[in-house]
Amino acid sequence: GGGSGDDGGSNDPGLTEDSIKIGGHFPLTGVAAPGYSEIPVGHKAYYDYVNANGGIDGREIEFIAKDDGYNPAKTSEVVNELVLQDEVFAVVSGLGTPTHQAVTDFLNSEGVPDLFVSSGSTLWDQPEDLPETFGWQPDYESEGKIIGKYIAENMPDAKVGIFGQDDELGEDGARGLRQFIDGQVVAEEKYVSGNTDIGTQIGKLQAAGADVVVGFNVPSYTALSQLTAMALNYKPTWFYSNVGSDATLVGSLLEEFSEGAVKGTSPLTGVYTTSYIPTNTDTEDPWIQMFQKVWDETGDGSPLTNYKIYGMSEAYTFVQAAMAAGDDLSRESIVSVIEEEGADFEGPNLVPYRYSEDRHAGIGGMKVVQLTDDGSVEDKTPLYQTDVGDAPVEEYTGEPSTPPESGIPGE
Amino acid sequence: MATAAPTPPAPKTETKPSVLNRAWDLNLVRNLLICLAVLVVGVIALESTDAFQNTQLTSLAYYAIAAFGLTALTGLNGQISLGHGALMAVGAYTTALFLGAEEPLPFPVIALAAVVVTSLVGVVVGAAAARLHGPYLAGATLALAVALPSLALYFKETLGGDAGLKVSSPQAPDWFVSMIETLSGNLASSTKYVAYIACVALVVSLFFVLNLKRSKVGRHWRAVRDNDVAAEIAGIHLGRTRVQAFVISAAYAGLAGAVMAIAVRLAAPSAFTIVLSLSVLTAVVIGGLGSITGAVIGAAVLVFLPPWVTGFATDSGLSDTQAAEMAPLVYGIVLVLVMLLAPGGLMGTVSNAWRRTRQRRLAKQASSAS
Amino acid sequence: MQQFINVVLNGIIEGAVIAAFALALVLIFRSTRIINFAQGSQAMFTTLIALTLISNDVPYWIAFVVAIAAGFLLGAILERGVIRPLEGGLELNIVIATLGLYVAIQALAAILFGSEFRSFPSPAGLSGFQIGDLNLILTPTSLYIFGTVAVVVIALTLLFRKTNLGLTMRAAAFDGEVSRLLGVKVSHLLTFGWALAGAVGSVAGILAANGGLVYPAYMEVFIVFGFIAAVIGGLDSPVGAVVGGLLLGLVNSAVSNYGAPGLVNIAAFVLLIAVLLLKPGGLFSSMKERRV
Amino acid sequence: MTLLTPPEGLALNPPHEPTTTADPAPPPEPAPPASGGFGAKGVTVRFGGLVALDDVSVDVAPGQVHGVIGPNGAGKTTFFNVCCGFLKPDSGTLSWEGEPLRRLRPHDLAGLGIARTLQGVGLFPGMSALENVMTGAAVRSRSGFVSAALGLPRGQRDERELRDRAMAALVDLDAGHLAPRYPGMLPYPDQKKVALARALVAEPRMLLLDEPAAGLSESEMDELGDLVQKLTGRMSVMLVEHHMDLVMRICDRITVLDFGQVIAHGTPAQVKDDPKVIAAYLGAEVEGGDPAATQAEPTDAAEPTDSTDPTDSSADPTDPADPTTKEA
Amino acid sequence: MLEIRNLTTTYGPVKALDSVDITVERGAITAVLGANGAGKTSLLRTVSGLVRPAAGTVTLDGEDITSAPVESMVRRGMAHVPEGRGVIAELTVEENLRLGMMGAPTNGDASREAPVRTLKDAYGLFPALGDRSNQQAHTLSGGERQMLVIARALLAQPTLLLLDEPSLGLAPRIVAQIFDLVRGLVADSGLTVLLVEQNATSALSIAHTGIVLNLGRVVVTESAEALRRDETLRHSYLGF
Ligand SMILES: Nc1ncnc2c1ncn2[C@@H]1O[C@H](COP(=O)(O)OP(=O)(O)OP(=O)(O)O)[C@@H](O)[C@H]1O
Ligand SMILES: Nc1ncnc2c1ncn2[C@@H]1O[C@H](COP(=O)(O)OP(=O)(O)OP(=O)(O)O)[C@@H](O)[C@H]1O
Ligand SMILES: CC(C)C[C@H](N)C(=O)O
Ligand SMILES: [Mg+2]
Ligand SMILES: [Mg+2]
Repeated sequence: GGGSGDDGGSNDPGLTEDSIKIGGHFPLTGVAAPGYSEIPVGHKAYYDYVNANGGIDGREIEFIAKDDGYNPAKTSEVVNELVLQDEVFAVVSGLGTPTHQAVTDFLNSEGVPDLFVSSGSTLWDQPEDLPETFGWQPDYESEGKIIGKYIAENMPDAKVGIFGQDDELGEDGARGLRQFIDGQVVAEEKYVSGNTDIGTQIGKLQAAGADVVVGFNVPSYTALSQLTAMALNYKPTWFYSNVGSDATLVGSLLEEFSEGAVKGTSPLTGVYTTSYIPTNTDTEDPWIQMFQKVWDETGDGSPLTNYKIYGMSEAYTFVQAAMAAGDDLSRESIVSVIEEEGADFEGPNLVPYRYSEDRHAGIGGMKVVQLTDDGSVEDKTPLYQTDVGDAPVEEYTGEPSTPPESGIPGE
Repeated sequence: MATAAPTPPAPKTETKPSVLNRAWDLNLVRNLLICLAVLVVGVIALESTDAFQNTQLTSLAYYAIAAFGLTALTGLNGQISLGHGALMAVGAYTTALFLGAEEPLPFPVIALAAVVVTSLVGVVVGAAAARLHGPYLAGATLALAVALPSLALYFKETLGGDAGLKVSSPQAPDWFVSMIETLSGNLASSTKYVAYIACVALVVSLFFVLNLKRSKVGRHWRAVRDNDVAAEIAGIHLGRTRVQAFVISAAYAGLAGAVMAIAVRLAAPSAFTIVLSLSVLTAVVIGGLGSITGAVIGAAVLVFLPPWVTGFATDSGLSDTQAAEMAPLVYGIVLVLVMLLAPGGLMGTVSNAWRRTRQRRLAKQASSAS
Repeated sequence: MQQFINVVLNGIIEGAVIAAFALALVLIFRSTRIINFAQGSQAMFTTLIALTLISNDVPYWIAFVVAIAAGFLLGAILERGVIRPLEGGLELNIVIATLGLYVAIQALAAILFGSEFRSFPSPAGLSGFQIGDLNLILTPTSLYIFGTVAVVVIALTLLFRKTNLGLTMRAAAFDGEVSRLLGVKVSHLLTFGWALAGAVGSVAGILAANGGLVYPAYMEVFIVFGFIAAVIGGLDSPVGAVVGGLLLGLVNSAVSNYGAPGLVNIAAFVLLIAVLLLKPGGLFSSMKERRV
Repeated sequence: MTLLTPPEGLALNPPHEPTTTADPAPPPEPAPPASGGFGAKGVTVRFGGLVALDDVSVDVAPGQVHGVIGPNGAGKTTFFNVCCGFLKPDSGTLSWEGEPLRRLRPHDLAGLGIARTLQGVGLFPGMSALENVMTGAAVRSRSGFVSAALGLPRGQRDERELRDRAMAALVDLDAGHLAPRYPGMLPYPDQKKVALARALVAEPRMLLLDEPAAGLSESEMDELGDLVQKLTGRMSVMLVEHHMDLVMRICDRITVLDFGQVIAHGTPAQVKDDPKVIAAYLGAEVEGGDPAATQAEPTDAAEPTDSTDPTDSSADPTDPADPTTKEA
Repeated sequence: MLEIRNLTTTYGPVKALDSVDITVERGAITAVLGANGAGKTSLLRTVSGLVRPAAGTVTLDGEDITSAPVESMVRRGMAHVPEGRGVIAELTVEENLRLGMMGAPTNGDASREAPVRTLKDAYGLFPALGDRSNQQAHTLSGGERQMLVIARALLAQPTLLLLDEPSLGLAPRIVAQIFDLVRGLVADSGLTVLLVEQNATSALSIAHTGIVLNLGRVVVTESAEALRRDETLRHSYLGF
């Protein structure tokens, strides 16, 4: 790689006068592939759109999605490949906590920007140790706090059960939640990813008399928990964290179950969740309209799912950062641009990023929403802004951003 | 173990005066020469390839080390293991814990610790395994493959749960940097340092497995494999021999896990799924069961085939997802084809053909002599 | 009380599906003395065929029958195309070949059917029964699953115990050459054994999918648990497979309820080792070896 | 089939573990049965309801060839299995060289100086004939795991000695040329030779042979007989065999089992004429006579009736037409 | 009834049979003798189709069966008792016998007169088996296995019986009994027998024709009587 340098560009790998090469690692095969494998598809579609419209200052984006099968050893291999062989300019959107954790040291020691990790772990926010690494989505703890605040305020008498994945998703979420409603929690149950038998967990929540259940789980376990609850005639009010609540996905899953039990009506009606970027049910949202337009132009004709939207949103953020770095785009400059200007990036994110020189944390808040019969979502709270630890949960009052006409940031 | 592990590539050890002394020789000298040759090839390979290829060679090394262990267990002793990935996990977690200490011990000591700890686990598992055979052993080891890594979920505090333990891989010391500098003028990154560690570990492993294979120990393993009753009558303690083979192969898995930990920089349960266990086994078989060279070839197939297929598929215009699925598709088909076309594995087929012609010649000699 | 009953019910239902899959493994083991690691992939593949039909408005039962037929056919094809040429070689080679098939079929399914989650309908209800204020986790679907497994086990047991076909299948598996000398069409029977196992595997695949999610890797957990159950049961005995499956299901359910869900895999391992140390051939193995 | 004197390599080695016996070179002259030799007392084995051995006692004196015969299913192999530790008798005791053998396990045999061949051949198919034989001398090599792993000179020296010893054992049986070959491609009699060499290489003081003549031609059987008789200079032999001509020729004493019980015991001549033995086991002579007619008349069967008397050992073992006996 | 013409069988470079010509007469016992490795087993295996010949033909009752599948042989009335106790070890004694019975002709074939038709007949013949009918075959002693294999073959009600070393491992009394039985079957029910034996003396005592194989070639074809009497032949080929 290496640009010619006379136009202010750098000699950084992956960068030429007319191209910029980036890549990420995703579970494209195996158990974790369903859903997540669509995230890079969203990235690609958006980059193709940008390329078709002149690229980033004339540079075409080449995005390489490598399969790691959600296996950290594989992640390490493919990221080696990305950095040392493909010589990418930056790693963008590397997915998963255990997987990505295997490569942060390497990326940082090689000085490769490690942007917008697709995981809500708080691990990515360590500017001292990992100066190249940036998170993107809100962390699970903040999400737990916002859900907790909502329950504390609106369901003060509810007995709350927690249904969590046995990892950071479940733990951080529960920690946030308990900051507000520790006293209301009557049971906390964990499931182990891969074990599809969750009868005992749901049974225990039922036995404990929980009438509100907050799930920090992945989408397949949303479906499983619904089915298991149905088998037990257990009908609490459900909260699912954003990760597990892809309404289209889960809804379409459940819809196929026959016997009228679920057919026709959306089984998730009345379920609460959170939202930090607009989803494909918000057809009125200008961002969704823009992404739909992008998808229509460069997509493969399949429906626009929320995973694709997630990928496109990250891609948008990357393009935005690269554009902001402008003429002297380099590994160094993109990192400092995010640190300096990231908090002001206007994008599909409903609440601003928390980027700064000493914070590498992504979106700083969300709102609580409820799914309605007609498949749309209804806001239950204003947008809240918060952070890990004892940061307060406060209403975010900033203006909602509108996408640029062209669909390309900074134009 | 300790003699060779910590050293820089020190090719001078075998030029003792006794080399020419015809006696104690043959095996030892030959094996030392082979190891030296492999070391030299390794250094040349590492210095003439780019950084990425260095990392691939590192992976090759840890797969090959694990495959050596399985060669001893399955190839020589006839015990099947579908659970070696779990033993590698033991090595990797041990390494991670030791390297995570305030002032970590030098890596060779840690690697040795990983070997010892894994061997101890091997004693326990091997003692149970020694009573089982064939599919029952396969079942037990498969269960081990899923059970052991999930301990990490249970002991979340010490073992880091699903997210695993981060491993800070050893930094290249100054002498290493200057040595590489003088050797090839290349820059010694920590990636390169890890690759050298892997290379040395491979050579050390090779040395022991070569010695064992051709020794009384190896012969007894094979005897138990071929006919346990006859072996027993010959005075071989079946249980002890089986446990011994299991422990040795566990030790290898432990070392492989240690190297893998510093190469991957993480010890997490999702890195040690049954897929890993099965991969090592397939490496051993497609390379040629019982053959050391075969184990290396099998490991190479494991490392180089999938990215090559993916690259090829991407270049021919498939989407990332499809290209990603092409790798397992082709890998699976290759496994089936190798078994169909070269049932002795890649090396086994070559050496079988050789052995067959040799035996035929001997048979002919015998019949013409009468 | 409710909890205890549900732990048991849950274990039995989970165990029934494991048992169904273990049955398929046992069938192959009986007919060719090997463990078919591709069984899960085969079952997944035929289940996805059924789902494709169902989502094109083919009735469930027709799709069910088609899946079984496809499983039967796929089993036969694999036996003829891959396993047959490997017969007589190292046992491990066949194991590796089935591992290869397992990987390849799963990848092929992902390419052909996509790798996203899809839900698989159940012909029976998904809400549990209620007795007074006891909420049983037992649903019409679980009864349907349990009934199907029972029918399959009884049919297979009758086949092997009472019919000449069953006897010749076993003979062919144990000693092909002698069987052929006795006029047994060994080659047909081995193929039939695989085909039958493929069909039973397809049933297991659909039962596992019923009212749940399917994707190319959804049978993976059953490969391990099914195998463990089959080994616990003695590998050779259909009844053993069922007992092994139910035992494993119950232990899993009990451990995740009274212990921790993270201990399930470890419990399975401990159970297996305990059984094998007491009876190295599994609970229902008939072979007591005479070595000399 | 020539000399069976120990080759030099063997003589140089201290023959066996000092713990097992005070006397490293067993005296060739027959000693009184009970004191030295091998003894089984009151051995009983049941399989479920079936009594496979019922209070069986056998004494094998040093330097003797002791035959165990009996109808099929009489319990001969079962008895061997007890003697080798493959089966734990329900009651009864074993003794060896004056010491009781308690909790005998098969792998202890070689160390005790007892070797056994298997019914069939039981070679290791994945090893050359030489390696097969080397394995038989496992207990002789003292170097351990560490020297093997490190390739230490001591281990290598031991290996070389073992190799020489194994080669000598093969050469002893006229089978030196088989050394590099693999069992699978050897003719049956050659396989048997390798198996025998494997049993002999550890210099046992007792050899257990289970149907050694099965599958051998008559001339090969004669050869085997000669060999066994020569071995008695160095060890005692206990064998199970259905070839009466061979048994009668080479055995010093014979124990006859039927339905797990000793029905006769004594010298070949005594046993041969015992009506119980004739009725239960020998039946009529097959050769020449009319079996159906003679079967009811056991007395006839005792005497060979025509010139093809199988016990006549005058058959020419170097018959030019027999390819299998003509190597070297 | 069985014509073997120019039969050649090879295993790689080893020629186990070399242009063998044998005619087996109906209702007679033909004994095939020879040293170890002479090719006797290979002959039987080639006839029953377990091994495919490199050249030559096998004709049964005028029909060329050289490349007929092994499993069709039972239907053609052929039963092969393989060398080395070919019991199916994992099945019980009775199941082994039932397998034999399955090979029996279902519609009464007039040409076959079978004295052993039922399990009871088999147990009558070998009482040792009757006592063990529900035992798995691998628990049997060596000789009991041999009995089982022979009984199983007879239950198929063959017209042509191929016996590969039936006396192997059997007590002399049982050997006599079996040879007597074979002779009786031949005499009474017109069974044809191709008998391979190491134990030449016994074999010749009941055979009609004796054939000596050496290194895969037929070196002698004589009446059993003549072979028994001809000392030179015996000495040079049979070693006694
Ligand atoms: N594991 C077992 N279970 C049940 N019965 C057994 C077992 N092992 C042996 N037997 C029976 O014990 C009896 C003695 O068997 P054994 O093998 O000792 O006979 P043998 O004298 O060696 O006969 P042969 O001369 O035929 O080899 C036989 O009737 C056999 O069926
Ligand atoms: N499967 C095989 N592969 C290679 N060679 C074989 C095979 N089977 C037999 N042979 C060889 O063919 C020749 C004839 O063997 P065969 O078994 O027919 O002899 P046999 O007369 O039955 O001998 P025996 O008396 O030992 O049973 C021998 O040289 C033998 O080594
Ligand atoms: C939204 C997802 C892509 C994040 C993912 N669940 C993870 O944290 O691993
Ligand atoms: Mg016996
Ligand atoms: Mg033969």
